[in-house]
Amino acid sequence: MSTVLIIFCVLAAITLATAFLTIFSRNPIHSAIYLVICFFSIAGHYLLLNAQFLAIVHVIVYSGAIMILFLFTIMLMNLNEEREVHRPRITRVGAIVSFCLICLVLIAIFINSKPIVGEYVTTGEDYQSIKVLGKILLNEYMVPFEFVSILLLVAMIGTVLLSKKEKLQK
Amino acid sequence: MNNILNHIGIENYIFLSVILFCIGVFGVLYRRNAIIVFMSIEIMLNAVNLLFVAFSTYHQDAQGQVFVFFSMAVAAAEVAVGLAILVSIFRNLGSITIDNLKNLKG
Amino acid sequence: MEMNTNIALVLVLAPFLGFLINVFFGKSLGKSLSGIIGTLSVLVSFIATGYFFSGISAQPEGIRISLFDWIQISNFNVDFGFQLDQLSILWLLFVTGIGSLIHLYSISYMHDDENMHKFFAYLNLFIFFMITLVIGSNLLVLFIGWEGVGLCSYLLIGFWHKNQEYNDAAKKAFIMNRIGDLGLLVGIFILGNLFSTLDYATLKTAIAGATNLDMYWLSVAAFALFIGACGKSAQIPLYTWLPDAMAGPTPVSALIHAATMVTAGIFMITRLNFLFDLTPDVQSIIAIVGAVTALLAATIGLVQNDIKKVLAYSTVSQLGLMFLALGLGAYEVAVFHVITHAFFKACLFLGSGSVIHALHGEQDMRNMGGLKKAMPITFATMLIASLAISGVPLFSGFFSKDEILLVAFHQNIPLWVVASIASIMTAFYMFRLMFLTFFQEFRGTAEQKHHLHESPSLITIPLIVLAILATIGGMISLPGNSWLNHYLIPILPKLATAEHHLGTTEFILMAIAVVGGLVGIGIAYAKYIKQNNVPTEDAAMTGFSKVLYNKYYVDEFYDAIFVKPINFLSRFFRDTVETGLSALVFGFGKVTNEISYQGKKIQNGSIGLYLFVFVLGLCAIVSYLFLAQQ
Amino acid sequence: MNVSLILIILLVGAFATFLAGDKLASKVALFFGLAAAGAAIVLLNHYNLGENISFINQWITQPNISFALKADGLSMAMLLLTTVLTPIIIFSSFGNDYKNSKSFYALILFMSFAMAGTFLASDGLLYYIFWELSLIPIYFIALIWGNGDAEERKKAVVKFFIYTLAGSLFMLVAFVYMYQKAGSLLLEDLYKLNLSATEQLWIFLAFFLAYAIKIPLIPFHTWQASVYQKAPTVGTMLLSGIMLKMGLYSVIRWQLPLAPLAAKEYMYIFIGLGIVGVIYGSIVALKQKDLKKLLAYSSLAHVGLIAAGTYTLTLDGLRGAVLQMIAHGFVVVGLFYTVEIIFRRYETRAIAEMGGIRTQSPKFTSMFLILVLASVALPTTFNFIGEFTVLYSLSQINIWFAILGGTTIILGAYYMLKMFQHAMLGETNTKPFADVTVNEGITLVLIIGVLFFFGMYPKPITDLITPSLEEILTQINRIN
Repeated sequence: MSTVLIIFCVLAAITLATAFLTIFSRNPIHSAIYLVICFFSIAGHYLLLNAQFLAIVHVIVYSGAIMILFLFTIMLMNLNEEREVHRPRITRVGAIVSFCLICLVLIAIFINSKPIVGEYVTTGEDYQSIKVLGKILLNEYMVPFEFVSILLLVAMIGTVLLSKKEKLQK
Repeated sequence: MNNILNHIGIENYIFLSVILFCIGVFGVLYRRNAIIVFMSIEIMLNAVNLLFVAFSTYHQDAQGQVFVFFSMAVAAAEVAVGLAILVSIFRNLGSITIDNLKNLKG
Repeated sequence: MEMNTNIALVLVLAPFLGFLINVFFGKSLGKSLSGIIGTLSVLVSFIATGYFFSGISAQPEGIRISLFDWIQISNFNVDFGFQLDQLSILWLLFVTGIGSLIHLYSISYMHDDENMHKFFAYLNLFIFFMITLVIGSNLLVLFIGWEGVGLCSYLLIGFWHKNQEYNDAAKKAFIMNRIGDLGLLVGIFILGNLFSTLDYATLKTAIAGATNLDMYWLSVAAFALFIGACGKSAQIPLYTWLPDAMAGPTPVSALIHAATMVTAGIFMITRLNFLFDLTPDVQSIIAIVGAVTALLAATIGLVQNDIKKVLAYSTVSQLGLMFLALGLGAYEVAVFHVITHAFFKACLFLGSGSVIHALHGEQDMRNMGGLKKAMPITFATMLIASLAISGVPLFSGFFSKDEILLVAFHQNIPLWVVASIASIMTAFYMFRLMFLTFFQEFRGTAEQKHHLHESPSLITIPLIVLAILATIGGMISLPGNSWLNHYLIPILPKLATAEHHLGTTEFILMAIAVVGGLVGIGIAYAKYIKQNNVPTEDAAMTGFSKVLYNKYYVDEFYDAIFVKPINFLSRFFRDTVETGLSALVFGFGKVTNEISYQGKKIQNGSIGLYLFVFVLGLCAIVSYLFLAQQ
Repeated sequence: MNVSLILIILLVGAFATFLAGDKLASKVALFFGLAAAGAAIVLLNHYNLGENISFINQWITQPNISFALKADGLSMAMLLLTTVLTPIIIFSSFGNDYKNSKSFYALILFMSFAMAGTFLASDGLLYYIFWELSLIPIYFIALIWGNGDAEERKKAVVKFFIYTLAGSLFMLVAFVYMYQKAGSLLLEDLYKLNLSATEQLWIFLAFFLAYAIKIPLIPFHTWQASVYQKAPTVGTMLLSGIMLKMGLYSVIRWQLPLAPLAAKEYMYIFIGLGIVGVIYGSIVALKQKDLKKLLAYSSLAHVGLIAAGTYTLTLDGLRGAVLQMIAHGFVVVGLFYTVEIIFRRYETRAIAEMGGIRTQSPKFTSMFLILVLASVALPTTFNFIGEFTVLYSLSQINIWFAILGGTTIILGAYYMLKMFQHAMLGETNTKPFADVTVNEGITLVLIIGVLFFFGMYPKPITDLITPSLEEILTQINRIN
């Protein structure tokens, strides 16, 4: 068992555990905190896979931007565990059943397809440095890239519009 | 340079992201709090992203990472808009329990 | 040949032209002029017929004129053509001849009517269609005329269209005729299917040349054609329209419902004698129907009080005799009787018209009487015609009726008995009519009495001419030396051998018929002159005479078994079936509505449920795509 | 020069009418209607000279759909019926004022366009598109300009719309199935299909549902009477004069040649259905109180007979059916027009409220009577030719069919004359009835002229349609 594998296992354990905790925490603040940890561990996976740029972006976007947004919203609404309503049993059973089902199906598919994983290829090419990614993004994916920026712009405008207080109509 | 997957194996990544994805699904179904539901969706998105990156390494190709990049942008936009909607719902209804959002029922 | 075509076209189209002129310009032409045009146009046809008649002896095979292709059927074409042979020329002669006389008569008779031009237009149109019927070279051209005369009959019966009862009578006539028309059509279809032609000449050769004829279908065709003839010639069971048709102006009754149109059935059967000769079963049906009709109509005629109704039933009865002759295969005798009947019945109708004219529309004989002095010419002519129809020797009716009885006696004694009884009754009711109308005292109002007058010469001249014809008309077929029979040989080849000579039996039969006629007259004399009886009021009638007076309740019977059920069915369909079907269609809509109403309850707004179902669906699709392949 | 010209004229006409504004709309519409009729006659001339006036062009490559307009004698005859009747119908509306008349007349031309397209199309999908397209204008015409209570009208019109649409869907299914098999929807490609008897039966039934509703055959006729009654007279004329013939035409063009085995196997059932329609329609017509409804049921009876003729699968049956279609088209338009003329004066369609018109208006009565007589197929009118030929073909199958179908000449005379008697004859009504105007006179005389001319000389039409009918018959008989 190589060091890398050990690191992977640890990271995976953290990821799964925090993901579970995110869902099971009664307090939304706690959930958010667990989710941040989960995102960090996923960033760790990225680093493990040598995707440094993505890892950085991931931390910045998810842990930095998105989670802050979540936290702010939670605090804005002043949510805490008391506000969580009672869940009927049928909902829980349904959730568990579908969790098991989808897990089973996906894993079954994977096993069923019997992938033959041979020697992993190493081309030696530099394919994940910021330089290369930048080239690809601005050459092949130029148009989508610009669209993404438009999307973000639209989302921004939409957000502003939505969260503005509506004037009381007469 | 050595391929990291030689040490870990792609199947581990697949199992990891499947379970992560399922946890997301479970969260969506289990919780009634819209914010937690949102977080579960983020978990699902990340599960997919993780797989993208793993296969990017597997194929030694940058395209997978580019997709993750786009997916992140979309997730950011989605969260921004979604939370804005939640805020305005909260403002109108005083709660964000999804059971209350039944205006569209038949 | 070209000449013949042109003259034939003139013959056909002259009345049509008269019709067009009267329709479009009749009102501005004025009454007299439109009447004159109407009459002249028929006269032109008569003259044209005369031309053909003079030439026919030189051309015994007749003249055939084909104008153009009319209807194309898969196995044959029907052309629009004429056939001028002995039979059609004979018919044309009396159609146009009597037609001219009646037109002349109508100029005066209808002079007070504001729509006189229309009357003449319709009369002209009738003559046009009648000529078409007679002159056509195939069954479909005949059918044009056949339906056309029905239409004109409809128009003329309902001429006074403000009276809905008259309109009812017109409608009844048209519809009953159409029942017969369907029969005729069916006959045409079968003949077309069997022989691939509707042309008389071709049909004749086809039937003569055929080796193995399908006798069953041939009989069916003959029977269907006979039903057609029943409708047009007012035979049982389709005779009830004819008495009602008396609603029309009297010249119409004379022309259409006595002399010409009602003989169309006889014309058609005579025309197709080669077909009917092959189907003895149908022939016996024709004979029986004819005899029964003759008797039945005569009994009804015994008690009618409306002068025109009496004549109408008399017409039905006489037509029955003609059908009897047809059924017995004696076509030439039927034709002979058609001609003499046309003379004396037209005369009778016109005479009754003259009486009605003098009495300003009074038709009930109970309100007549004693008109002999006021209207001598009318009286004299009607008397002659009555003598003729009663079979008094030397008048035309004697010869023709006697021949029918003779034929019946030779072939079938019971039918002879029936026919003889019918003709005795004929003598009785005709003289009942004469005595009630012209003898004794006048029973009408003083106002009517004051205005009594002989009709103007335009009315009396046709009467006199017809009376003369009714007297001497028998000359054309004297027993033993018949011009008519010789004339018709090209059409009726069987006759050449069937000329019977006069023997003792014949003379005895003749005597019986004459005595019978005289007995009938005598009874009428005893009852209405000696005892001075006047028929009772309608309400006072009892017993069998009431049944007779009400025409055996046949109209009521038809009403109960045909008209009422159809009307009931119509209301039932309209109110129940239509509503039901409509509800069925709406039912589909309602079911859809109900399903969607129930279905929308699934959309309960619970996102949890939606997601759960979504996951299930996703699993199902994914497992189908990836797991179900092996 | 090819047949697409007519479609272009009608379509352009529809737009031009809409743009012309309310005042000019009727005249512009009439102009384009006449132009289309003229073009149709010129094209007929070209066709008779043996020129190819069909128009076939690839339209969609995937799936393989062509814009195929094929003109043979049958199509030309139906096209002439459409293009000649359209201006007559437009002209007949000149005495009425319609609000928003530009849309009204534009819709009429558009409908004419769609119907002409249906008669010409020889590609399944194109045909289907035209077929459905013709439904839209009549829906609006009946809904917006109709008469009577708005709620009830809406109910009747929506029922009609959904009913016919639902029926047609099965036809679409049949087309899709055949496309799967043939890879093309061109008629000649579909002819080459070798379908088994079961397949043919299903295709036949799918077509049958569409056509039985459109024609309509009993018991699919319930939309007819109420829509005829509610629609404006122009709409009723379009429906009964031309649109019904779409169904009958399609039976001959599509249903019979594509599923001949089924047609032969179940011939008696369908002939029987037609004849039941004849008798049923005639009997129901007897007791109708509304003039338009009466004519609707008389239409049901007549088309029943035509349908019975088509299902005989004989040359006579098909030919008689086509002749009768054209004749019925003219006569029914004329009859509905007379109803409209009465309505303009009396403001009613109830027979009980009429009467005595003959005294006041002899000209109108004469023309009405001629139309009534044509409708009951008096010889020398065009209807007689058609009815005779159809009945003859029925007699070839079984004489009882001819006798039962022939009851139409008795029952038809009964209800038509009864109606005529109560509407036109009798004592003078107190209400004044002005005699026909020049416009009304021209329209009626035109129709009557056509009926008499072809009644005496049907040869031009017979010669026109016979070759194409023979061709269809060989298609029907290709499998035995």
